[in-house]
Amino acid sequence: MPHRWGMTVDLDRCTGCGACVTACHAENNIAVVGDVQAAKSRAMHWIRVERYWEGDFPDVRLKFRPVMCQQCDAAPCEPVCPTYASHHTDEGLNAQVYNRCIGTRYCANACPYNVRFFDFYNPKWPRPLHLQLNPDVSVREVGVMEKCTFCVQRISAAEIDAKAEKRELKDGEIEPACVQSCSAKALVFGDLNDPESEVSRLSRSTRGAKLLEELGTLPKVTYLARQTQV
Amino acid sequence: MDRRDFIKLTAVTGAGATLASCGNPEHQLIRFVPDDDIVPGIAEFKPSVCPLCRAGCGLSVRVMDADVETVRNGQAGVVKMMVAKKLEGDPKNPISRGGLCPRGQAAIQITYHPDRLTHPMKRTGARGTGEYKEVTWDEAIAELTGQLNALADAKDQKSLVLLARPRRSRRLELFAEFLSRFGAPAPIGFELFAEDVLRRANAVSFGHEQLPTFDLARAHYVLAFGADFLGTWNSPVSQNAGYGVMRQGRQASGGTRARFVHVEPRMSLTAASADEFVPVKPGTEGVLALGLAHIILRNKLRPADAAGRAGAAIDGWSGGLQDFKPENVEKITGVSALRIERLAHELVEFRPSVAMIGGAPLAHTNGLFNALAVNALNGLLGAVDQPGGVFFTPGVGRSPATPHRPPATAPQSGADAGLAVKVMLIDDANSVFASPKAWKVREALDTVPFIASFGSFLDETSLYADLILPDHSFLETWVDSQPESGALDAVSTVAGPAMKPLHNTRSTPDVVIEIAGKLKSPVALPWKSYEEMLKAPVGSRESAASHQPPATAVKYQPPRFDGDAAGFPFHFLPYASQAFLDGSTAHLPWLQEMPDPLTSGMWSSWIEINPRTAERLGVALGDIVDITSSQGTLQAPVVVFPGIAEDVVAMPVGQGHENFTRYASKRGVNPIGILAPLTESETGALAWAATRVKITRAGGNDGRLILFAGEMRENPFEGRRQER
Amino acid sequence: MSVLYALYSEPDEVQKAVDSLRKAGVPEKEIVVISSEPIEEYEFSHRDKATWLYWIAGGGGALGLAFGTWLTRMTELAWPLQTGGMPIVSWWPNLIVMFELTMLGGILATVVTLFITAKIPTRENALYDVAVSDGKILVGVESPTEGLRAGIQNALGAGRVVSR
Amino acid sequence: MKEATAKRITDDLLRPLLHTSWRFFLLVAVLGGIVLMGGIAWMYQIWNGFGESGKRWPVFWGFYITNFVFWIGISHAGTLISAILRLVNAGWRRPVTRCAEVITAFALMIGAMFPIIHLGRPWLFFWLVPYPNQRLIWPNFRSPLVWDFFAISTYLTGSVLFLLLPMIPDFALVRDKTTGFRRKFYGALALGWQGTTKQWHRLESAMQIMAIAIIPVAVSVHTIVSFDFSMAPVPGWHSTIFGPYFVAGAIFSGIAALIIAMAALRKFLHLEDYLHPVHFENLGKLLLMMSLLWAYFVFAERLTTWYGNGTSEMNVFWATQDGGYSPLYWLMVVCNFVIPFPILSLRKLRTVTGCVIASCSVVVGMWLERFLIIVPTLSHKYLTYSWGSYRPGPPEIMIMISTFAAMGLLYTIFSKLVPIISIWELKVGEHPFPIETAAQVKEHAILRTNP
Repeated sequence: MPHRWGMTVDLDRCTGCGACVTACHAENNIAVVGDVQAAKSRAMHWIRVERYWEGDFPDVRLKFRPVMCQQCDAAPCEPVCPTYASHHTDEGLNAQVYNRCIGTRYCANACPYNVRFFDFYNPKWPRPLHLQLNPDVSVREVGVMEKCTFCVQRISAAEIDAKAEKRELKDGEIEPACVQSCSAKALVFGDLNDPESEVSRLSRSTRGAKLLEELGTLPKVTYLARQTQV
Repeated sequence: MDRRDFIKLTAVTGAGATLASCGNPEHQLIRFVPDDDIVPGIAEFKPSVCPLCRAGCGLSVRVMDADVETVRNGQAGVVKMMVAKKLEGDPKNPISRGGLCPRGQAAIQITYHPDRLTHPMKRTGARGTGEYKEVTWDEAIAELTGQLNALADAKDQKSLVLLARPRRSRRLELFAEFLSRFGAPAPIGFELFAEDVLRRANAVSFGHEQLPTFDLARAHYVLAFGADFLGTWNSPVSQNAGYGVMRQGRQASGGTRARFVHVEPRMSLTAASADEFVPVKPGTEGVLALGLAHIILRNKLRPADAAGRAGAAIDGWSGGLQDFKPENVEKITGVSALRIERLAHELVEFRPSVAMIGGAPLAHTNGLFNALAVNALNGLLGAVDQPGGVFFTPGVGRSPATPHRPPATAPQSGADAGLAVKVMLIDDANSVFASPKAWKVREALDTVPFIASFGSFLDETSLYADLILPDHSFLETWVDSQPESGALDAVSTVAGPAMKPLHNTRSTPDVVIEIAGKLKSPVALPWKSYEEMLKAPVGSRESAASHQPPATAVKYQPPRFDGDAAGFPFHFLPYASQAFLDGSTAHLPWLQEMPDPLTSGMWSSWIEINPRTAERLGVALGDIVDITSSQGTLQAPVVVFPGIAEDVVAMPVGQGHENFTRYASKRGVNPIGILAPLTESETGALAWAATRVKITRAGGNDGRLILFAGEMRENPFEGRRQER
Repeated sequence: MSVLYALYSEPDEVQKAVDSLRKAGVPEKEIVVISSEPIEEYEFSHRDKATWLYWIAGGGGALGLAFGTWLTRMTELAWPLQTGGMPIVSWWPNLIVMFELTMLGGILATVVTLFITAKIPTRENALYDVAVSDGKILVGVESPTEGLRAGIQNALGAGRVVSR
Repeated sequence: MKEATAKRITDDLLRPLLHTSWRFFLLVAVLGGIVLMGGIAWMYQIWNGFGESGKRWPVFWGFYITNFVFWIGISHAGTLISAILRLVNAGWRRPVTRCAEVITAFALMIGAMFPIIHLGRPWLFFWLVPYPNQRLIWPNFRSPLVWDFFAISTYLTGSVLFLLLPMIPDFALVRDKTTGFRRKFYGALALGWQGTTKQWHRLESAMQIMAIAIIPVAVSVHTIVSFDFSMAPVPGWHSTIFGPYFVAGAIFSGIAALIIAMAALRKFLHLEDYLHPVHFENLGKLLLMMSLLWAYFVFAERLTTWYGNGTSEMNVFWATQDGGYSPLYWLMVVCNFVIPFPILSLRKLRTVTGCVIASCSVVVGMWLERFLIIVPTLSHKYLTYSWGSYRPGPPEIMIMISTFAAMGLLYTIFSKLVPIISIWELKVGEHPFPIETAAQVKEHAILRTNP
C-alpha cells in the first residue's frame, strides 16, 4: 500500500512562536523578497501562523493557526492547471512541478487557503548567503508558482534510504522542517495509511477538524482544537 | 529508466538546477584542491551551540559540500568546502531537545551575512564614520598589544575594560581570567534584558543567583507574571517543549491538561496561549502575588512557613500579609477581589502549581519587590525544587561578568572605580543601541582613548572602535555554553567547528590568549588555546549559592514612573521582539521578513494601541504618531491592538538601528532611545518599563508599516446585515 | 475556348433568353447566368438550388466530435495524471472540448464544400463581363457545339450577342 | 433594380478604398504609436520580471484578465448579432452585418492576447496547445484555460470565415471597378468569383449553416470564459448563474461597441445614407433590452447572496457594496443602468447621439463589471488573515490603453481596404435609394424596416 502523507496541527500545543516559518525558509530556499516587495504583499511564507483576535480588552482572546498547503485529496488547484504543473502524486502529495509551470496563477486563485505563492522576480541571494541554499531543493525562477511540499525532498531521501536498507519506513522517521523545528511538538507528520502511526492516531482524535472542511477539498492536514478551561 | 519515469521522478522530487549554481562566473575561476576529502551530496550533521541568547540551545548543523569563492595567495578561485546548510535543535541536548526557535533557525545567516566583517581593520576616518582600512592580523594584534603594554608601563592596568554579553560560558571565563591576571577589573556584562533583578531575587529567596528553570512538563497550574516564557524570556525552546507536554502530552498516560494563567497589561505571545489573561496595572504584579498569598494564608490552605526564607524576605509575611487584603489589592492592581479569591483557590487546588515572573514586572523601580513576592508565593505553594515547580540548574557558576550598574555601561563607569577607562575591548555587546540616550553612552565612548572590537559586524557600538579584530562565526570555531537555566541537570555544551572559516577572521579567545603571551610582561594563562581550555574538564566551580546577599524583608513601594500622568498619559512598554530579541538579530533577513506573531509586521516597527484609545486619539491602523517621553520623541505607525490596556502603549525592541548592515540600518525606530534613566531601586538595573509617554497623531498611513496579514479578526463583517 | 453571351438589364429578359436557349436545344447544364447579386423571384434563378451542403456540414460535425472524443481520451490515458481527485478520463470537462471540435468540424466542412462546389478559387473565367458589376445580368454558353451556335445567337437576340 | 442606384451605392461604398486623405495616415500613425508603446510596456514587464505588474498575493489576476473577459465580451457584438439577424432575415441588418462582424474578429484577436500577456512565463504559452511534444505531456483538458483555448480558436475561425465569405463577391466588384495594382490585389482576393446562380446559391446556404453554427459557439465561448471563475470554489465566483450572466453581459457590451463603431463610420466615411438613424434606433432597443437583462441578473445574484448570508460570500458582498470597492461598484450600476435606461427608453432621446452616449457609458460600466467580478473575490477569500488588495502597475495600464488603440487601428485599416458595408447584400435589399432630406430618411427607414 502506498504511503499517504498527512499532518496534524495541535492548536493546544502551538504557541505561535514562528519557528516553523523560519525553518521553512531555511529548508526550502524560499527567497527573501525585501521590504519594498513585502510592502506589496509579495512575501512568500509557505507556512504562516495566522492569528485571530476574539473579543475586546480585557476579555480578549487570541487564536493561532499555522496554515500551510493542506495537500487536499480533491485539490481545487490541480485540475485548473493547464499544464499539469500542479497534480497529485501516488503518495497523495499535491506536487508542484516548477519546470512545467507557465505561471497562469490559476491554481493560486482556485486555492481556498491562499497557500500558493508566485515568484514575481528572480530570487537574489547576496553572496555569500547563497552558500546556505539547500541543494536538495530547486530554486524557483521568475514566473512560477511555489508552495509547501511537505518537504518532499526529505520524504524521498528517507524512502530511498529505507529502500537501500531493505526496510520499512519507521513512523516519525520523516520530519518536514516545520515539524522538526517545533519545540512544543504541535506539528506531527506521518503516514495516514498506517493506522498505528502517531498522525493517524491524532487525526482520529475528537478534537480533530479540517480547515474549510465544508468545501469538500479533503485536506490531509488535521487541526486539533485548542481546549478551553471551564 | 526512460525519460517519462525521469520526468515523473522530477515531478515528485521537484529537483532541478538551482539558480545559484548557474549564471555565476565560477567556471572562469580556478578550482583549488579541497583541503579534506569530500563526498559530494552527502550531508553530515555536526554539533554546535546557538549563540543568540543565554539559553544556549544545542544545535545539530547540517553540513554539505559547496563551491566557495576564496583567494589563495593572491589568486582568486573556488574551492569545494563542507559548509553549514541548516541548523536544527540537537535532539540529545537537554535544552533544545530537537527543537529550535525562529531566531535560532536564522542564526546560520550570521555566518553567510553579506555585510559580515571579513578581515581585521584599523580606523582611518573620524569615529562613527565607519571608515576603516584593512590590516593584517599581525598588525592588528601588535596594535592592541602595544596599547596594553602602554597601560602596563603606566601601572594603569585598572583602566582596561572589557564589555561583553553576560553569559555563563568558558569564553567569558577566559576573558575574566586574562583581565584579572592582567590586573584589570572583571568584564562588564551588558545586555538590555539582562534579568539581573530576578537573579538577585532568587539569591535572596532561594540562595541561587541565577535564572530559574520551570518543570512545566509536570506542572498542573502555571501562573505567569509578565514572563514571555514561550517567546523570548529565559530559555524559550525548553519552556516550549515543557509547555507542549503540560498541555497535551500527558493525556495518553492518564494525565490531565495543565491550566495556565498569565498576568500582564499587554497580551504577549505567551499570554495569547493562556487559558486566562489577567490584565494588571504595570508594576503592581508583586501586590497581586501577595494578595493571592494572603488568601492562602488566611484560609490556611498552606502552612505559612512553607515559604521559608523566601517568605521571610517579605515584610509582614509572618503576620499573614494584612496589607494585602483582596479589597486593597483590587484597588492597587485593578484585578477584582473575587477573581483574586478564585485564583488563590485554584493555585492550591491544582497543585503542583508554580508562579513565574520575568520581563516588564522586574523593569520597574520596585522590580525586586515584585520578584521576591512571586518567589514567596512559589515558596508558599511548595513549588521550589518540587516536581512541576521551579528548579535551579545545578553546577552553574556565578557569571564571570559583573552586571552593569548605570552609568556603568558607560565606560566612565571607571568613574565609580575612581579612574577613567583608557582601553576598552568590546565583545559583541551593543551598549549604544541598547541604552537610553540619557546614559550618554556615545559621549562616554568618545572619551575612551582606544577601543577595540571583536564583533563580526559594524553596529552602533563597534563603529566607535579604533581597531576591529573580527571573530569567527559560531559555526567556524569552538563554542561552548553552560546554560544557567532550561534543564534540571547541569548542562555544559562544547562543540568544535562545524565548518572551515569563510573569511580572514580569528577566534577571539585564541586572539586573547595570543595577546596575553605577546605582552611585554606576558600574562600566563593556563591554556595554550581555547580548544584546549574547552577540552579541559570543568573545575569544581564555586556554587552561586555561596554568594547570597543577606535577606532583608522588603516592603511594597508603589512603582515610580517618569513623566506625570497628566502630561504623559500612557505607560510605555518596550518588549523583546520575537524576531529581534533586544535588536541583536535585526540584521538577519529571515527574521526581518518573518511576520510578527501578533501583528504580522515585517521589516518595520510600530506602536500598539488599544482600539478605544486609538479611536479617542483619532488614529487608525498605519497612521503615524509621535511618541513623546521626557527624553525625546519617536515617530512610528500605529497598530490597533485589542490585547492592550487603554493606558498602555507597547513597542517591540529591535528595529531602529542607525548602522547595522544593509538589512537593519535606518529601519524603524528604537524605543530604548526615549526611555528615562530610571533604575530598579535595589539592584540599579535599568527600569525599562517605567517611562510614561504621550501620543499625538503626526500623519496618515504612509506605507511605513508593512503587514503580512489582511484582517485582525476571523469574521470582520459579523452581524453587518442587521445594521443595514 | 469560345464563349457566347449577352447582357440584360431586366430579369424578365433574362428569363426569356434562358427559355429560348432551352428551346434552341442547349443542354440545361451549359446555360450560365451571371449576376452581381442573387436573384430570387425567377425560374432561372432556381436552377442548381438543390445541395448536399447541409448534410456535409453535419458529417463534418460528426467527424469533429469523433476527433474530440479521441483526442481527450487518448491524451488523458497517454500519461494518466491525477488531478483534484477527478477520474483520469473525466467526461464532464471533456464534453466541452468535444462540443467545440464538433462545431469547428461543421464549419470547416461547410466552407470547404462551398469552395469546391462553387469552383473557387479559380483563374478568371472566359465567360464574364465587367458590366455585370454595373448590375447587368449575363446569360451565355461556354464553348458551344458548332451546330448550336446559330441557334444560341438567335436565342440571346442577334443584336446584343458578344462572341469570343 | 435601378442601375443608377446600383452605381450610386457602388461609388459611395468604394470611395474610402479609392481616395485617401492625410487624416487617415495621421490617425494610423497616432494609433500605431500607442500600440507600439503597449508592446514596449509588455517587453519591459517580461524583461524586469512580472512584478512590474500590480499583481500581488493573494490577488493574482487583475487588469489583464479583466481586459481578456472584456474584449471577448465585446467580440459578441458582431457575429452573434449578425447571425441572429440573418436567421430572422431582418431587412435592416444588411448595412450593419459586416462592420459588426469585423468587431468580432478583431476583438477576439485582442482578447486572446491577454491570457498570454498575463502568463508568468509567456515564452511558454504554446504549452497550452495540444501537440505531440518531447515533454511527453499533453494539456490538461480538465482545465478551463484549455477549454478557453478551444472555444476561442473555434469562435475565431468561425467568425473570420463568416466575415470573409460574403466579402468575396464584393472583392469581385472592386476588381471590376479598379485598375492597376488594386485590380490585381482585389482580383486575387476575389478568388475568381463569377456570380453564377450556382455560386450564389452555395454562398447563401453556406452562410445559413455558418449562422446556425456560430450562435451556439458564441454562447459557449463566454460561458466558458465564465467557467474560468465559476469552476474555482471561492466566494463570489462559485456560482451557477455565471454562464448566462456573462453571455448577457457580453452581448450587452458588444452591442454598445457596435453602436459606437457604426457612429464613427457614419461620421468619418460619410455613410449617412446607409447607416440610418433607424439602425441606431433598432440597436438602441436591443441595448435597452440587454441593459434590463443585465440589471435583472445583477439583482438576482445580489439578492441570492444577501438572503443566503453565507459568511465568506457576504465578505465579498460587503467589500463591493460599501467596502473599498463600492465606489467602482456603484459607478458600474450608474454606467450600465442609470444612464442608458432613460436615454434608450425615451424615443426622443434614442437618437444617434443618444445611443452613442448610452453605449459609451455601457462600455465603461461593463469593463468595471469584469474588474469587480475578479478582484474583490480574490482579495476576500475565506481566511481573513490572507486578505489583500490590488493596484494596477504601469505596464498593465499602458497595455490596456494600447489595446483600445489597436482596435481603432485595425478597424481603420480594414475599412480602408474593404467595403465596410456589404455591397451586394445591400443591393439585394434594394437599399437605399439615394435620399437627400432627413424627412425622407425617416419615412424611408420605416418603410424599409417594416415591409
